[in-house]
Order: sequence, then structure tokens, then C-alpha cells
Amino acid sequence: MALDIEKQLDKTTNGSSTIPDYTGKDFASDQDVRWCPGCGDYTILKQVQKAMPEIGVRKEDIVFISGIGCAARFPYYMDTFGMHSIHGRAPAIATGLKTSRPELSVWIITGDGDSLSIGANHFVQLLRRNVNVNLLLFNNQIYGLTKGQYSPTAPEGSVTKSTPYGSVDHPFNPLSLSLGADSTFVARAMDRDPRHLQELIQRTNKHRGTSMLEIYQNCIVFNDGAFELFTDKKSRPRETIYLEHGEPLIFGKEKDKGIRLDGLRPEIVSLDGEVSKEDLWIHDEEDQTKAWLLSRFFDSPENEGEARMPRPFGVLYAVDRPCYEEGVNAQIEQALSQKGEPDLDTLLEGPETWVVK
Amino acid sequence: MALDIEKQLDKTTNGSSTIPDYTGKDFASDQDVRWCPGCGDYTILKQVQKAMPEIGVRKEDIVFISGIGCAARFPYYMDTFGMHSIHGRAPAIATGLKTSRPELSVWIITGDGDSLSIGANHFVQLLRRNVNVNLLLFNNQIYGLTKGQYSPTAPEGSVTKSTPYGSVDHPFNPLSLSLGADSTFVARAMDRDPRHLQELIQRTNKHRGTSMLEIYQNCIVFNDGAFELFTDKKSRPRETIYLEHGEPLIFGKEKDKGIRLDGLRPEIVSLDGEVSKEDLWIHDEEDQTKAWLLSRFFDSPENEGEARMPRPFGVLYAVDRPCYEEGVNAQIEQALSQKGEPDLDTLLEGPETWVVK
Amino acid sequence: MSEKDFVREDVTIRFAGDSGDGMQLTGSLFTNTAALRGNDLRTLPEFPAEIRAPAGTVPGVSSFQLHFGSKEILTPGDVCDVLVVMNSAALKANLALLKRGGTIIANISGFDKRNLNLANYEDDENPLEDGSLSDYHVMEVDITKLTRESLSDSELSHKDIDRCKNMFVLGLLYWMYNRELDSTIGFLEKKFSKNPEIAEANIKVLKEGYHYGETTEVFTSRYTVKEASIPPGTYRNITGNDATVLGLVAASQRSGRPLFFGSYPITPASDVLHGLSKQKHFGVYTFQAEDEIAAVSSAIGAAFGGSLGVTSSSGPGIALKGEAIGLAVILELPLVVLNIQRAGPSTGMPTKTEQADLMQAMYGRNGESPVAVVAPRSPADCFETVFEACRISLEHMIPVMYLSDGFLANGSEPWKFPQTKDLKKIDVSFEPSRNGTPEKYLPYVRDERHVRPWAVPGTAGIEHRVGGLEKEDETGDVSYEPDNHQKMVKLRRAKRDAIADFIPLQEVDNGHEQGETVLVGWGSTYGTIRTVVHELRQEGMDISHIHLRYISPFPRNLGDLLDGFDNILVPEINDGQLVKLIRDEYFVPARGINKIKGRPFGIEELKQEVQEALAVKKGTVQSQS
Amino acid sequence: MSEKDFVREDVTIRFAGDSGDGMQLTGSLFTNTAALRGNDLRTLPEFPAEIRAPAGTVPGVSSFQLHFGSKEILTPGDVCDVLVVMNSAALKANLALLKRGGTIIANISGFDKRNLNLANYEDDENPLEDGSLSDYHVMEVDITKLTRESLSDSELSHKDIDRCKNMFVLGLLYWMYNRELDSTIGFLEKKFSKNPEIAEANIKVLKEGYHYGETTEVFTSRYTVKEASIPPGTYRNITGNDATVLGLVAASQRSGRPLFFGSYPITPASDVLHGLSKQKHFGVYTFQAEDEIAAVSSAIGAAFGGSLGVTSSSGPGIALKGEAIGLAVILELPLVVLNIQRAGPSTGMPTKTEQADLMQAMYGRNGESPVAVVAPRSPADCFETVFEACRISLEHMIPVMYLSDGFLANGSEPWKFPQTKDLKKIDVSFEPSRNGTPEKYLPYVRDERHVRPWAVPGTAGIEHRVGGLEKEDETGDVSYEPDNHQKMVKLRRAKRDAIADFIPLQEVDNGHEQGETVLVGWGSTYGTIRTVVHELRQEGMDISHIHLRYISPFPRNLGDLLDGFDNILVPEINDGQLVKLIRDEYFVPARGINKIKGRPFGIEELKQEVQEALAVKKGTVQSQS
Ligand SMILES: Cc1ncc(C[n+]2csc(CCOP(=O)(O)OP(=O)(O)O)c2C)c(N)n1
Ligand SMILES: Cc1ncc(C[n+]2csc(CCOP(=O)(O)OP(=O)(O)O)c2C)c(N)n1
Ligand code: SF4
Ligand code: SF4
Ligand SMILES: [Mg+2]
Ligand SMILES: [Mg+2]
Repeated sequence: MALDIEKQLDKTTNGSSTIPDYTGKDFASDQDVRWCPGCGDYTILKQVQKAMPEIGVRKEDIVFISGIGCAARFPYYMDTFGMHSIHGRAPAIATGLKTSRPELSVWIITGDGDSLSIGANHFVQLLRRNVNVNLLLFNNQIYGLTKGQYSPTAPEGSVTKSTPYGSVDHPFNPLSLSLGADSTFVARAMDRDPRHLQELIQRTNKHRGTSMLEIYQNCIVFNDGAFELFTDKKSRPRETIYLEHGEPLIFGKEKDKGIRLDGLRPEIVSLDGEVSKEDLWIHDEEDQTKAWLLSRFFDSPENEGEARMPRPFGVLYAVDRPCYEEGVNAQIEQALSQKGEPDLDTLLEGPETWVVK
Repeated sequence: MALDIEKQLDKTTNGSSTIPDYTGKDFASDQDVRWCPGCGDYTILKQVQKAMPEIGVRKEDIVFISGIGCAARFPYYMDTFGMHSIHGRAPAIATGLKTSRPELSVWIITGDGDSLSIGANHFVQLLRRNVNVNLLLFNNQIYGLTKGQYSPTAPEGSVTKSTPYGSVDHPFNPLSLSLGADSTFVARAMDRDPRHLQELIQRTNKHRGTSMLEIYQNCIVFNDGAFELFTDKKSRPRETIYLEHGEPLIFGKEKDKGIRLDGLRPEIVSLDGEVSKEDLWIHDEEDQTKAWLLSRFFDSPENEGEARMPRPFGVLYAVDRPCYEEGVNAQIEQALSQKGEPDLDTLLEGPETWVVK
Repeated sequence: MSEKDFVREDVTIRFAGDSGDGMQLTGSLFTNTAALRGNDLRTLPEFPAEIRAPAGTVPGVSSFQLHFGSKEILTPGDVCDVLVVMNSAALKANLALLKRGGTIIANISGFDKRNLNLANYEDDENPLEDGSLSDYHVMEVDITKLTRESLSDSELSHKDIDRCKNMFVLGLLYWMYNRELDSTIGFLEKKFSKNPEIAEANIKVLKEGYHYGETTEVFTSRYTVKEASIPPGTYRNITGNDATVLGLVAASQRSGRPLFFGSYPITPASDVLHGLSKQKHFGVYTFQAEDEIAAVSSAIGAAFGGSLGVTSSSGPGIALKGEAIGLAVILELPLVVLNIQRAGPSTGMPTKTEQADLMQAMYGRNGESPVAVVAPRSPADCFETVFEACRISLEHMIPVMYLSDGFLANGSEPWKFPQTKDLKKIDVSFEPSRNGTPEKYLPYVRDERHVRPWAVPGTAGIEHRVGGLEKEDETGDVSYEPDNHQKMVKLRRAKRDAIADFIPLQEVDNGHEQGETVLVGWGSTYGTIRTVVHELRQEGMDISHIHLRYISPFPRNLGDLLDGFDNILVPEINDGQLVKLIRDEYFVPARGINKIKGRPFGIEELKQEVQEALAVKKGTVQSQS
Repeated sequence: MSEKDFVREDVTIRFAGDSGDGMQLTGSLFTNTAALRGNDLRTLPEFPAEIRAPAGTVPGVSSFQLHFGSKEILTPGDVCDVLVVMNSAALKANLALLKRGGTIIANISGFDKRNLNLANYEDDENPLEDGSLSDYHVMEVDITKLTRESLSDSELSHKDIDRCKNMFVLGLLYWMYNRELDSTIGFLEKKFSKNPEIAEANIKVLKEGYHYGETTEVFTSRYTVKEASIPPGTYRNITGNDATVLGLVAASQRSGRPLFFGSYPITPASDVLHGLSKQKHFGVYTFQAEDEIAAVSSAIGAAFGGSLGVTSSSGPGIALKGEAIGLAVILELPLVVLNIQRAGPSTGMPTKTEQADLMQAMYGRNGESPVAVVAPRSPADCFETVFEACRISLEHMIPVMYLSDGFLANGSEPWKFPQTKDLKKIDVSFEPSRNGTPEKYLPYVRDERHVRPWAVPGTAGIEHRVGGLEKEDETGDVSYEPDNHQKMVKLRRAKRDAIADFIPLQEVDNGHEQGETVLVGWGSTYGTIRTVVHELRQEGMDISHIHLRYISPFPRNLGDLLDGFDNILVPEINDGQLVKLIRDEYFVPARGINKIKGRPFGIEELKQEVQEALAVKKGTVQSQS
């Protein structure tokens, strides 16, 4: 019956079933974008708009759903269907939509507060159910829209409007939390590396199941420079590592550093001939234990010392698992084939009746 | 100021500060216990009552807080302070109480629906904040109180009142979720092994920070035998493994099986002399990676084949990390010492005043 | 032997025993027989509180009450004429519900020491012996023993043999009330077709019970309850929650919108989730969400996609949905919210009934967020009322709150179920696709009913964004413009109020269109109020009965109707809620009659309250304070 | 040169510029100077919507309105006499708020091509040149240029130099309104004591501005606003949210209960969290929870432990707290819930004000769950009102809803702040420990006010369990007993109603105790209603003003007061809510006057509405429908 909506939609006007060849511009809505000048959200918006023509779906079959926050304004700027819903609930709304309309391409746009504070329950449930939607988590380690309170991803000691003495909460590690929730796709990108971001948006879209892409996003007004260590030209080579499936873990300005596994313990080695690439940790997107270890490359920037692991970017984990909406729709089909065309009259009549004359 | 409540409490009647020597009975309230005959909750209640005299805290300084569910009736049966609150919110209520009254011993009693469905957000936030409370999660893989709907820990395909065609959700792995939420104490016990349960309740209490103890609990009416594989005398030796810090991972009827780590891959080996205990995986409660691997010993009972890992019981993970309420109270003390005794009049006067004559 | 035969207009029998004694089955079998015989009837099961208590104890008692008669039957009966108790706990738990002079049929083997202790009787206190039942007509039968004897030469296990006890009671009662055994025998043969010896045993015991009545001296009187004059047709028995399930499926079928049902279990609403999850072949989606917020949110998501989005819960769960319902209000999407009410506040008394969530339904959201509110009056009426809820929601693009309660949810009555063809067609149409049109699509342009189009994803050329921020009239773009906000607030209310033109005018259920006194009720109090008004009118009182299904908006003519009466009394199972809405809306001195005991009004109880209320001079109590 | 000097009773100045132009500071400095000079005043800042929009654009405009005078000043003024615009966007955004014939002081360098484009003026459209401002008195000043010139020989960076622009305007206005510069100079010296050259520069420009007024021909008139007759005493300026913070700290101090504040940020309530988080040395706990449900739950947990538990939010967040508030109701624990209202429904217009959450406060929970409701009338009154909320909650063991709004939250007024010793003592005492006493402790035994004891953990001998299930009277044990439930429902309500004996009787704010017409208001409409009634009375109308702080329960004498008037009009910034409560409670034909535009009533606007309402014959509009 899900499809029956499709049937009712007069698709004829679309002409042939081929997808129009869109450009990024076709996905820009008529609303002027209202983020602070210099906000990281702009680049992300640009990359998502750029990505849309690639995914091979008609505009009208794409839906962006967000909660509340600066990030959550996103849908207004996409010329697709969209809902700027309420704080934290986008995953639940998306689950209802995707389950009943599996043919749609559904995207969730959320912030670190929206998804890891008020919405954390729906967030983990979505991941566990593995509904086939794409979730872009704009992590700026702050509540932007409400003008600068610390968020669940803000490092301990963050001094913000609501924590003049510094925050005392231990923050979430969003990727570890996702793995703990049995996520099937866990990845990380950043606003300041648009090329790589573009690549990951494509990967995110391709994955069947809930794709969780964390995007480091700079809030220039309330938390400027939160990710400078990873975005700044100088520190970046040492502090970041880009993951490629099947490739060894190598980083550093001269690509002269590698990561090796000594039992369960990852260690940084210098590729000075002593150690060869073969000895290095080969990235395997399907190895959950390795993904877990990578998610723990999370030392706070302050923590100095050469042992410090670089922050991983790219796809940490990607495996295939049945999607929630597939299971549900399969049961409906199955019930139909078993019980045959439903007859309302039989249902109303029920198991036992009697006649009064 | 937290302590100031203490001051106001007329403790003199307690006589000396020594703790009366209680017995388990002293902790049984006057309410008749109202669980189904044969419910696993009875043994857990008995063990908790038995544990109380050991923890060295006065009755009046102990508080049990629960949400809603069969498990959540628990506080009514403890002759301590208690609150049977609302569904899923116990962790938040406990956080408010413990933060403002750090001297109290606070226990959270919750079910798999209460903590991993409606309360999952508060659950993960509690773990991340590491509030120093003890959380006992009665996992029966079902909603008992509402008469048998599947829960977020119910295996895929569970046929229940709400899933006549079998559930399609992939369930949570509560221990993995806890680790993903940066929990500092993760352990598992079962109703059918009271001795071990008693031991773990003690460990749970001793740990500083949020102690997450999952207890497999049999719901005899709506989900009988869910954990039979681990509790049944015959299958138990093969299907369970008891963890001891510093000890090798050994199990089996004749203690003839061990677990060895081949790189990141755990494998079962038989201790037929070929392999010696030294080669085995030595349990280390402080090794998060190992804890993660252990939490993944989670194959569904159906999954046969000798490679199947036994289900671990005991403390998987226990590390020390500052507690939320300590940090908060430290800031208050600090502010006091910095700003000195607060003066309301100065506060009311504010930065700038003028006089009207 | 000589036996007297009496005719009774109506009889109430209460079957009570341990959860294991099969009283629910016994009750429903008698119910079917009575129904087949053409009696009108109402039933109400009472299960032990949520979790199963130890066998033999008072909390473990399960009961089933049946009220049947040759006249119109509208309630399960306040008190019963016959109380069947399978053990002493059952007696203790139910004696208060037996009318003075009523009959007790006691299974004496349920009154041995063990059972008396389990039921917390003092040592060597035995109600059957200490004369404490002298006001009643007690009939002691050793049902357990007699059952065993009658099956002495059977192969069955003791457990299986004892399981037949309830058939003995049933047989006995069939004799007392002159009933045939055939339908029950037929049922047993069908049910146990797999193992005939069980069927046989049950049937044997059933007959033994019947003959026991015939042959023993103990039972000297029999009663006949003639058939009632019920409109001819085909009937079935149905509970409120089952009728709700059917109504939702029917609305989905008649509107052509797939039903998406997002819910989180809660007493007494869970059975709706259970019932719908069996209807997958009707294309019904049931989503057991992680909580009530996700439940309602998923329904909103599905509604955005073009499905009939429904969510259900009870009081505390509805409280959690408030924010999201507000979203549906401003999005102007269809959404049906079922509240199977229970006694509050907070967790309250989950297994007890109450009508105290009306104000929450009306006002339990931030800002001005008008919704429609409807309420069913009887178990069978749940079907039509929930169907109406769906119709209003789909045709007017607005959230509708449906207020049932625990009493309706589990109660049952005969239902002359409709044919599909007799059901209204719910007409919904989607905004068509519009390619090539250059001008901006306007999702918030309205028709004459102030209703906006349903513009669903997948439709080319009408891509648009909706959200919780105030929107500009017509374009739906975000707007903070002062006059626009006022306009939108008024429009959303006008849309709700306009529904009044698409619902029937209010009828007076019983009595004249105007007169001295009117009782205005809503929801599950229908049967009681109707009976009371009926009786008071027979006693010559000038009193009428108005019962509301549509509470928001009220039917157009309600104000005029109310103006026609000197006394307006509003009986509710709460502390006064509908009465507030009426006083405010129509500025009439309506007065409340309120019971808040977690159970329906008793007929005598309400009758008295009405008489007392009328004794008081109106003016003096105009202020509710 | 010749200049005219006029005396004005009151003046409203609106400072508008880009977020970067420092208009908020400029405004508050003028405010302080005016205050020191003894004027009465009210201010209202208007920030751009939540996030910072591009510089020079209309959404990026930030304004500050100051209304000061020699008479009683109760509102920030509907329209302004003088509008300062630092750029063309500021003009576009604010012109509508300037009264016809008013003065515009325009920084012409803010009207160059770039700025005009940013403000979305048509190409080569320039309001300063196209005569579109002919109705106003426009004064063009090249503030940027003049500022740079005056600092031509300074070492400062261009950025720092341009930052001084606002001081030029301030100086100019000080000249226009005959003000001394000293307090501002003092402030600048203090603020920039670290880098004197900045201080110097600002002061230099400030003086330049003043002299510019003196020397140029452009400005020919000056105005004097004499000091108002304000009760003598020491004053400070304060916003509603700041006053709320102070009131909470004061209540904590006067009750000896540590303040535990659990909250989740939301506009416009966040500043209360920010303010309290700075008060740790008062033993204040601030907990930024994961959501509103955790926030209120944590406060309940703290209250169970003996703290003053407070939670705050705005409409949508309050909707989420409903279930937990119900728990506090049945637990009978103290809990203060702050709702800094904003325009709804749903997310609505977060930065706009509204009074539409009153019904939610009264009824936004399942079951019968009575709470107390109070509302402040002015920024300074937030202090006393929130103090009262805490007192009632602690002394009566009941949740109290406090309804402020965005208009009060950010608005400011002079406050004759109290001394600690003048503050009421809030008396709370805990149940004492009771060791050795054998008999069961009864946590739900009540005193004559129906209030139960506060029995906190750590107290020996009174260990007990509380919960959300209905509880037996006195023992607090779980009970499903019908009569007990009714008794408890009535008791919880009686406890709420009894609060009326512990609050002041209602006073008539202005006008006679009885007469033709009364305006009944609540919350932030106070200033407007008072001004309107004042003016109408001067025009000879028989009209009075009653303003409620206590809405649930109402003051004991409110009903009698209302009976003394023929017309009862209830102005609210909503679609009619208090009016419903009054019609229901007192059965009087109260009528609503409602604006729902996300901003306060204008004085003229309300005046008209009142006159129109009175023109209509009463009877004809008794029905609200
Ligand atoms: C129910 C509810 N609670 C609180 C708010 C206020 N609020 C809006 S956005 C937000 C947090 C935004 O942080 P984040 O999700 O990180 O998004 P960002 O603005 O940083 O992009 C909050 C607390 C709200 N709108 N609704
Ligand atoms: C807000 C709310 N939603 C739903 C319910 C109904 N309810 C009570 S307990 C429960 C789930 C119980 O399952 P679990 O937490 O596993 O406890 P168990 O009964 O299995 O011990 C539900 C759904 C409720 N009481 N309150
Ligand atoms: S506040 Fe921060 S996150 Fe929000 S728009 Fe501005 S820069 Fe971006
Ligand atoms: S329903 Fe299950 S969990 Fe609940 S009391 Fe009965 S056996 Fe225990
Ligand atoms: Mg953020
Ligand atoms: Mg459970």
C-alpha cells in the first residue's frame, strides 16, 4: 500500500523516467540564507547542493528533515521537500516518513545539541533500527542558535554562557556512541575540506541503512576555532589522518608517519625504512573493532606528546545490515500474499455473529 | 550549602556515628511484594536487601529511585527512602538528587524498556556525566508491566503482543551502548546466580561514578526462558564465561576451554596442553578495547557452531574518572573561597545605582 | 421435584475467580448464548492490576460482569444479582458489588484453610460459616469435587480435569436461566477440535453442571429473561478498543490513505496497537516507537508523506506529545491522537477509568493551538467516532484528539456492524504535480473551509518547506510580521471552528428539545446518563439528555439547545471539565456533577446526585469556586 | 547662534544600527544618564533574530528604545519621537516605529550605494534623497567621517576609531536633551582603564558630538525633560530576567534552601540560566540538562532531597515538562516552573512576546493536577513575583507556574531594590528524625492548610517511598480504592485553593472599587493598561484597572470586586485565556480584548479597542463563540 501513494501521484508530467540533468543551482531554494557571515554551514550547504545532481534522484523525491538549531535551518535553503521540525525529533519524523514512503531519499540535518542532547534517544534508536536515511550531524561543539551554551560534545572545562566556571561534563564521543548503538555507517568530515566532504556525502548517500556522517563545523561567532587544530594548514598534517579502505594508516606532512597495531594497542611509527607500509594497520571499513579503536583516536587537542593519535576523517565503519523499513514493508507484502486481498467486511464481521429478526 | 541540609537534619538521635549492624531484613519494607510468582525480580530484591548491611551506610542515607515497570516497583519493597517516579526519568531525578546531596547513596532501578527505550537519552547522559550512582538494569527483554510487548533488547524476530509477525528491529547491546556512552563501569549478572549477583552488587556500590550493572532477569509470564541458555545447568558451562580481573578467560564444563586473542580476533582454544593458560587473554577491567570486544560476545543463542563466544558475566570495565557531582560541588566551594561569604544586599544592589531624593 | 420459574426483565451476573479459573471465558460464553437468545447486554471484564499476583490472593482475582435483559441494556450494571466465586479471595474482592439479597454461588473447595489464608481471612474465619453472609442467598457447591467425579474415568491429567471447573458453573447457570447448551457445545468442539478428549470432558462437565441444577434440591428457582426488542440485523460482540481498531482500518480503506500507527505501549491503550499489528494485510503500518514523542513524531512524518498518521496513548503519554501535536497544528497536517484515558494525575491508577484529560486535549500545548476533539459514548460507538476523527483530520488537515477511556476500552456490547458500502467515503486528494509552471508554489493557500492542500513528496513541481516557525499566509515562508501572525492564529482557529459546518447538529438523546432540566454528558457516561434520564422521566420528571460526540468544535446548535433549559447539569468522571468549556463558551450557569473514583457512575448514585443538585437553588451555585 | 529650548513631559528615542554599531551600549548609557537626572523610564532592546545576519542587512539591525519622562513612565513607548539610524537597513527596519513628524538622525555614510544595496533598496533609490521622508524631520550627519576627523591624529586602528561612532551620536543627543556628560565619561574611564587611549578617544568623540550640536546650524532646538516625582530611595536599572535571577537567589537565602536550577536553554529564557550560573557562591546549583524533561526531573530529585527545585523554559519546553510536573503534583513536593513565554504555537516566533501559555499552565497535564500560577507585571516586579512563587511552593508543597514573557525578560526599568532585611522570611522546616518510634511513619498527614511535611532523605526513622501512583491518604501507600482516590483529588485541589488565604487580597490598581467598567489584566500588559486607564479616566470615563499577580488560586475577593462592575474587559496578548478562567470561575460576562501580534499592545491601540468594546451592547457578545 506504500506504493499506492506513488500510483496516485501524477508522475506523467515528469515525462520520461530519466532524471533531468540538474546542476547544484537547481537545488537552491528562493530563501536567502541566514547564517552568520563565515559560518561553516555555508560550505556544507554548498557541498550538499553540489552533491544532489550526482545521487540520481528527482528533486520531488528528496526530503530534508531537520530539528531546531542553526544547522536545522538547512532545509529552507534546499529546493526539495523539507521539514524544519522540532528540537531533536527529526530522526523519529524521518522514520515515519521513510517507513511509509521507502522510495523517497530522506536526509536528516541535525546539530550536536539537536541530536546528542535533546534528541539523543531518537538518534541511537535510529542507528540501531538502521532505517535507510542519511544523517548529517553538524558538530560545532556549541548551541549556536541559542547564542552559545556548551553542548554535549563540548570539551570539559568549556567556558560558555551557561558555564562561566567551565563545564564539568565529560563530553560524548559521537562516533563511539554511534558504534555502541550498532550503527552500520560511521564517518567524519569537516567544513574546511569541501572536496573530502563532497566525497563523504556521496558515500553517505550510497550506504544502505542509516548513514551517520559527523561534520566538524565552525561556529565563527560562539565557538570559533574549535577545530583549528584539524583545519589549520600547519597543524593539520600531524593532527589528522584520512582513511581509505584497504590502505595503510599513514599521515604527517611528508606522509612519513604511520600507525601500527601492537596487539590491541595502536602506536605511531615513523616510516623511515625501519618499518614498511606492509607492517602498518590496513584500514578495513568492515572491521568493527578497528572502527572502535579509530573512534577512540580522540585525545583532546591540549594533550601534547608524540604518542597522541591524529583525528581520523573518512569512513570508519560501513557494513550491510537489513534496514528497518525493508523489514516492515516485507511483512506487509507477506501478509498480503498469505491472507490475500483484504476484505473490510470480513474484518468488521469478526469471528462470531448472530442474527436478530 | 549542600551540606547545610545535613546540618539541619537532627542526626543526634542517631546516637554515635557508627552504623547500626543491620541485617537484610531491616531493609524489607512493610509492603507485600507484588510480582508474579517465580519472577526473577524476587531474587534480585533479596540480594539487594542482603547487600545493604555490607555497604556501611545508614538506612536514612540510602535512596532508591526507579521509573515505571515491574522492575520499577522495587523501591516500594526497600525500607529506605525511595521514589517510584515516571517512565524513563529516574536517571535525571537521581542526577538532581545526587548533585545536591552528594553524601547520599543513590540507587537507580530500571528495566530494559525504562532505560533503553523511553529513558535511553537520560541513560546515556548519566553514563557520560559519570554521576556517582548505582544503576541496576533489570533486562528481561520484554515490557512486563504492560503485559508483553517486545523491548529494545528483544532479539530480532521476537513474536510478542505488538509484533505478531516478529519484530524487525535490531536490538541494542546494552553493554556496547554503555561503553559507547563512555561509561566508567560496565558489568553483567543474572537473577539465577545469586552468589555472583551479590558479589557484583557490592562491586557496583564500591565503584566511584555511574556503575551500570545489567542483570538478566527472567519474566516468567511474558518471556520465560529468555536466558535459559545461560542459566540452564547443561548449557551454562559452554555458554557463559565469568570474568575475573587479572585472570585468563577460561570456561567450559571441565574449564577446558580458553579464549585467546589472535591480533584483534578472539578465538576459542581448548586447553589440551597444546595451549597453556599463559597464552590466553588475561582479563583487564581497565582495558576499554578488551571491554569492547567482550561486550561483542553477543551472538544470538540460536547461532550454533563452535566459534560462538560464551556470554561474559562479571565486570567488563571499571575505570576511575571524576564524577559530575564532585565537579559541580567543587566549583561551588571554589566560588565561595574566591568570592567569600555571599552578600545578598550587594547582589541586589548590582553594578550601578543612583539615589532619588 | 418442584421448582419455581420467574421472569426477570434484566439480570446481572458476576463471575469471579482466580486468574487461572477461566472466568473471562465463562463470561463470554454466557454472553454469546444470551446474545443469540436475543437479549440486549453489556459486559465489563476486570483483570487484576497490571502484573499477575499470586494464585488465591485478592490481587489475583479476575472477574467478568454481564448485564443482560429483555429491555434496553446500557451499562454492565452497578451491582450484580448473582455472584459466582470460585475461591474465598474472589468473594472478598467482590462481595461489595453484590446487591443485598443477591445470590452467591460459592465453590466450597475454594474456601479451605489454604485459600482462606491466601485471601487474608483471619485464622478460622470462614465467611461461609460465620453467618456474615446472612443478607445473601448463598449456594454452596463443591464444584472442584463434582468436576473431578464427573471426569473420574477420564484419561486427562488432574490439571486438565480441574481446568473444566468453569464449565460446571456455566452449565449450572444455563439451567438457572433456561438456556440451551448447544452454542457453547459448538464452541467447545470447534476450539478443541485438535484434542477431542478435552472437548468431550468440557462438554461432559457442562452438562453435569446443568443436570446438577435440575436434580439437586439446592436450586429451586429458575429465571427466564425474554428477548429484548432489538433492531433486527446481524450482530457481533465488540469491545471499545477492538472497535477503535476496526474504525481506523475502515477509515484507511475509505480514504485510500495507508494507515501509519506510531505508538508506545501503555495501559489501557496497548490493545489498539496489538489489534492493528495484526492488520498488516490491510497495508497497516504499526511502529512501536521508543517513546510517545517518537510515536507522534513518526505519525507526523508519515502524514507529511501522505499517510493517515495516527498515534495513541493514555494520559501521561499524551502529556508528552503536546509539543509535537503543536507542530502538527502549525504544519496543518492531518493527525489523529487517541487518548484511552485512565485515572490520573501522573501515573495515577492505570487500570481505572476517568475522563480527566479533556482540558489537556483542549489546552495542553503552548501558544494558541486549536485542535478538534471527539469522544465515543459506548464500546461499539468507538468505531464510528474514531472513523469521524479520521475523516475530520483528513478532510480539514488538522489534528484531532479522540478521548476514549478504560471503561469503554475493555467493556463490550452487541454491535450491529455496518457494511463497507454503508460507510461514508472520506475524500482526500493530493495537490497535483505542476511542472514547468514558473511561479512559486503556495502551500498555504486555503479553500473556503480555510483548509490548505495536502502536498506530498514525490509530486513534481510543488517542492516546498514547512516548519514550526510562524509562516507567512499563503507562501508558508517563515514570517515574524506582526499582522501576519495574528492573521494566521485566527485562520488556524477559524479552520477548526469551520468543522462545525461538517458535523451533524446536536440531537437530544432523550426527552424534549427544551424544558426544566438537561443532563449534558460526553464519552463513557452515556449508558448511565441515558438510563437515569429514562427512569427519571418515567417518574415524571421533566428532564432531557444531550450527549456530545463533538466537543471541539461544538455542534452549531448546542448553544440554542442549552438556552432551552432552566437547569443544565454536567455529569463527568472528573473534577469538572466539560462544564468549564460550556460555561465559558455559552455563558450558561451549567453545573457539574462529579465523581472521581476511577469507575463509572452508578445509576442510583447519579440519580441521587441529580435530585440533590436540583434541590439546591440554581443561582446560589453559579460560581464554580 | 539662536536656539530654541522646549520642555517635554516625555520623550522616546530609538537607537538603531548594525549589530556592530554598539547601539545597545549607547542606549544604556543614555538610560543611566536619564536615570541619574531623575527621569522615570522604561527601555526595550530589540536584537536581531536568533542568529547574526550579515552586516548592513535588515535582519542584522539591532535597536534599543528608551522612553523617559518627568511623568510616570510604564512602557517603552509605542512609537518614538527620535530615531537614530546608523545605516539604511536601520532606517528600513524602524521607520514604521517613528511617529509622524518625528526626528530622524541619519548617519549618511550608512546610506552609500553598498549600504543601500545591503538593505535591499532598489538601485539608485535613496530615502534621504527621494523625498519619501518628507513627513519627518531628517537630520543628516556624516557621523563616520566626523568621528574619523576628530580622531585623525590618534594612534588607534581604523577599526577602533570607527568603533567610537556611537559616542558621537550619544554626545549629540546629550546636547539635544541638555544632559551632562560626566557619568558617561566616568563609565568610559572605568571600562577602558586597561587601555586609556581607547577611553580618551571615546571621550573625545563624545564631546565632539556634543559640540557639533552646539556649533552647527543643523540643530536649532533643544529639549528639557524635567525630573519625575519618583519615590525617593536608591535605584538601579534591571531587566525582567535579571530580576528573576535575583528573586530566586533571594528566595533561596530567605528560606535557607539551596537553589537547584535544572534547565535547558531556550529563547527568551536562557538568560535566567546564564545569570544563575554566575551565582555559585550563593550555593546555587545550575544543571544544564539534556532536555526539558531531564531539567524538570532533576529539579524534582533535588526537591525530594530538600532543595528549592526550580526549572525554566519557554512554551515548547514547558509542553515537554507536563508529565513530570504532574508527578510533582501527586508527590506534593515544592517545584517552581518558570515559563518565559514567547509567541506560539509550536516553535512560533521565538524572539517575539505573547501571553498564550496560561491555559497550558493551568491544564497542560493529564488528570486533575492543580498547580498555583503567578505572573509578574513589569521587569522589576519579576523579583517579587518569583520570590512569591518560591514562597508558595515551599510553604504549600506544590508546583508553582511562573509566567513571564519576552517583553518583560529583556525590558528594563529603574528598580528601588529592597534590602535583605525587608524581604519576607520563607519558613520551611523538615520533618524531624524520629528514631525508635515503632509506629509507621505517615508522610501524607496534613496540617490545617492541607500541606504535608517535607520529609527528606538523611532523616532517621522516616524512611518512606513516594511515587506517581495514587496514594492512600496519610500513609502514602499505593491505593486503588475508589473513595480514597476521590478524597485525594479533592485534597490536592483544596490545598491549592487554600493558598488564597496566604496571598494578599486583590487591589484595584487604579480607579474605584466599583463602577461602569474594569479592565482586568495579568502579566506584561500592566504598563499599557495602567496608562490607558489613567488617560481614559482623565478623559472622564468611569473605568478601573485590576491587575492580577495571583491567577491560581485567584485572590479571595476577586469575585466580589468583579461583581461591582457593569463591563468587564480582559485585554490579553493571546486569543482569550484569562477571560475564559474568569467567565468559568465567576460566571460574569467578561469579554476579551485580544492582540496576537507578538508584541505588546500599543496605548492608542488598546484605548480604541476599549472604546469599541464599550460601544457594543454587552449582552450581544456574552457568548465567546
Ligand atoms: C523543545 C525546545 N527546547 C529548546 C529549544 C531551544 N533551542 C533551539 S536550538 C537549540 C540548540 C542548538 O544547538 P545545536 O543543535 O548544536 O545546533 P546549532 O545551533 O549549534 O547549529 C536549543 C537549545 C527549542 N527550540 N525547543
Ligand atoms: C509515559 C509512559 N509511557 C508508557 C507507560 C506504560 N509503561 C509502563 S512500564 C512500561 C515498560 C516496562 O518495561 P520495562 O522497563 O522493561 O520494565 P519491566 O516491566 O519489563 O520490568 C511501559 C511502556 C507509562 N507508564 N508511562
Ligand atoms: S551562531 Fe554559529 S552556527 Fe549559528 S549561524 Fe552563526 S556562526 Fe553559524
Ligand atoms: S510480568 Fe514478568 S517481570 Fe513482571 S512481575 Fe510478572 S514475571 Fe516479573
Ligand atoms: Mg551545535
Ligand atoms: Mg523489561
